[in-house]
Amino acid sequence: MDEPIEESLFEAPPEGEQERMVEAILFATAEPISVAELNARMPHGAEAAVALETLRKRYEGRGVAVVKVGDGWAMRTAPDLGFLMQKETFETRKLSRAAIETLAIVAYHQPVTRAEIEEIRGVGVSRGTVDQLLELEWIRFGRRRMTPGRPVTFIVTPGFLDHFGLETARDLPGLKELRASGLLENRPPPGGDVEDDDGPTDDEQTDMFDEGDSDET
Amino acid sequence: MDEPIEESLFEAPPEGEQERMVEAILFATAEPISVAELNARMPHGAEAAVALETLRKRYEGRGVAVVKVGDGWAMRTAPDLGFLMQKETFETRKLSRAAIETLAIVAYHQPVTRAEIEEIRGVGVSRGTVDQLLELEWIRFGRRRMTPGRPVTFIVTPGFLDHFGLETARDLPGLKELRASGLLENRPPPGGDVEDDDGPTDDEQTDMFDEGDSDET
Amino acid sequence: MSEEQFELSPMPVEDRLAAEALIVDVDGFEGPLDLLLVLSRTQKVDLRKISVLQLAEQYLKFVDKVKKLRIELAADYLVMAAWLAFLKSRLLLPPDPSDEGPSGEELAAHLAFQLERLQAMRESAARIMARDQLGRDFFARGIPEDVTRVRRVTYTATLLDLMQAYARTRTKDEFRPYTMDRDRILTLEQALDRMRGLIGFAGDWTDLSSYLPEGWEVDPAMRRSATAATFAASLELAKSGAIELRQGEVFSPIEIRKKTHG
Repeated sequence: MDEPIEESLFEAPPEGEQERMVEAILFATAEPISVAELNARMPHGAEAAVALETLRKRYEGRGVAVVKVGDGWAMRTAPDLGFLMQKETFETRKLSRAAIETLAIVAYHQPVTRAEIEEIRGVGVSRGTVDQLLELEWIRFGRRRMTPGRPVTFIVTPGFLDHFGLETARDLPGLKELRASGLLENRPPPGGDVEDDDGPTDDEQTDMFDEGDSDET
Repeated sequence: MDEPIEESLFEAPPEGEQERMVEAILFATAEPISVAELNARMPHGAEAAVALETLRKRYEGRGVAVVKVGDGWAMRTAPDLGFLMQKETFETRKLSRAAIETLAIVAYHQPVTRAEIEEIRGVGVSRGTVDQLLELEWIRFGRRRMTPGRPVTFIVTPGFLDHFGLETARDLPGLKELRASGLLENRPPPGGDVEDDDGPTDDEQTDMFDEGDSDET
Repeated sequence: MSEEQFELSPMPVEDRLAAEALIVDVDGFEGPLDLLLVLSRTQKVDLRKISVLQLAEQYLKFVDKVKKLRIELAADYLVMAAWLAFLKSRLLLPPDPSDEGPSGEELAAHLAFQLERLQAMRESAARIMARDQLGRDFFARGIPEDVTRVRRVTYTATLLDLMQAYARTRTKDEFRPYTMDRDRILTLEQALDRMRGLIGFAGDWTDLSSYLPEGWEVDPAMRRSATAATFAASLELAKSGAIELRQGEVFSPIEIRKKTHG
């Protein structure tokens, strides 16, 4: 068992073999798997990124596809064949309207504090709503905001991206338009309110959004 | 979602589509699935057996294979890539106190029997401890002692000398030096002491080392 | 009862029914902002062109109506009503130059922004939920294979470990009480004596902490004393040229080795 690994210290396996290896690993794993992890599992000298690209092309138009999820890669059935899979479908718990809206706000405004979510929705966010999203592993705690009280922030997870077939959070539907129209800005109410303090500036927010992606490496 | 099924009442999907369907089903199903079941899931008029055969051929030589499992069909990682399904982690640990003491006694008293080691340590030596040192290839079996029961003896190996940067076991500081260095408190044990009996004198010890050395040649 | 409202914005029958349903449904609203958003739809204009003044009036009428029907309104609805009444007066009265607060227009613009933002988030939420979903429209591997974890452990020990272990076994009987009897302070002289003897075997860089005497490593007070004395002794020895000292960076382990001559 050690041999292939030791041999490889001298020579990487041929490209065709590398592609087979990536194929086998992706097939065997339900969770998205990063290029770094692929490289770690493959013999020394292998370049998973190259093999992945060939593999992705090979599966184009097939019944399963190689998809990118955040920083990871996974194989998923083609969405147009979902109707064959009724047996596999398991009813996801119905999310409340509050939960769905909260999820969207986290996705588009991340990293976002609870106070900011409440400000956008105009109502309090119940503990249960946040818990449900945390439990689904669609949102998680991000960094604390460096403002008085150091409130925690929420960001979406790779699991969220995986579930909704998004490569990165930048691919959220309508994100660009929303940004362009200024609706993702944290605009403090006129007259200098307390909320000034716990809202990030636009720059910070944009940075964090982008960083959120690289965070997942 | 229902459309393809209804359409199919009139016409079976093209072969390429059928193959995609079988591929997606085999990929996503948790258990091997029979041809009959495949047919039942696929649109009316589809022939899973044919699609299955094309698919099996397509995957020949790839990283995954379409295989028959009992009465059903499933996709599995190619057998030669099983080694990829392992994740190696490396850890460095300090030897346990029991192991290092046992090792030290073997080094200083070789060739030494297990009973002798236990006598010197004053406690039993577990099988695991000895096995660990054997596995590390720091000790090995020496000659059997020509005493009743013909017990096996242990001696240190060249690997041991190498690890500890010693040319021979004789380079180990003797008891006198240990005493002088303060590692061995220079205090005569209170009267008529056991240790004098079971431990060799410095001279004896040197003899034993010679024996040990010639053993290894 | 709501003729005024009809004058303001003549409502078709279905809208009127909707407005009545609002009252019945008052608990179903997710707060005043949600209610405002629903009311704003009756204006049939782009949210960006909404008349906040008109909206404020709609809201205040709604609240009045609900009060007449003796339906208890949650406090935040009443707070919003008070605020909108204030906003309305600001919007209607000519600006007072001595007033420092934000203008009515600014406040109205912010409210419009809030409504537009909430609406945008609702639409976005709907768009997210309308996407193909894992486990519903597309699927992951049904039979994931386990990855076996192979743990490779390397054991290490130094020559000093070995010697100390041997010394421990050879001196077991007298050793323990010996340290116990001792004062819990290790003197510089004791440490120096000990180091002088040991240093002969320290050809390689060795962590200074491994020179602590047996039995002094666990108890924090004893360990402190022994560490200080051993460190001081190693400085002495370095000064006399017997050993070399090094430390990779601040707070990293201090290592010593015998100084080789020539």
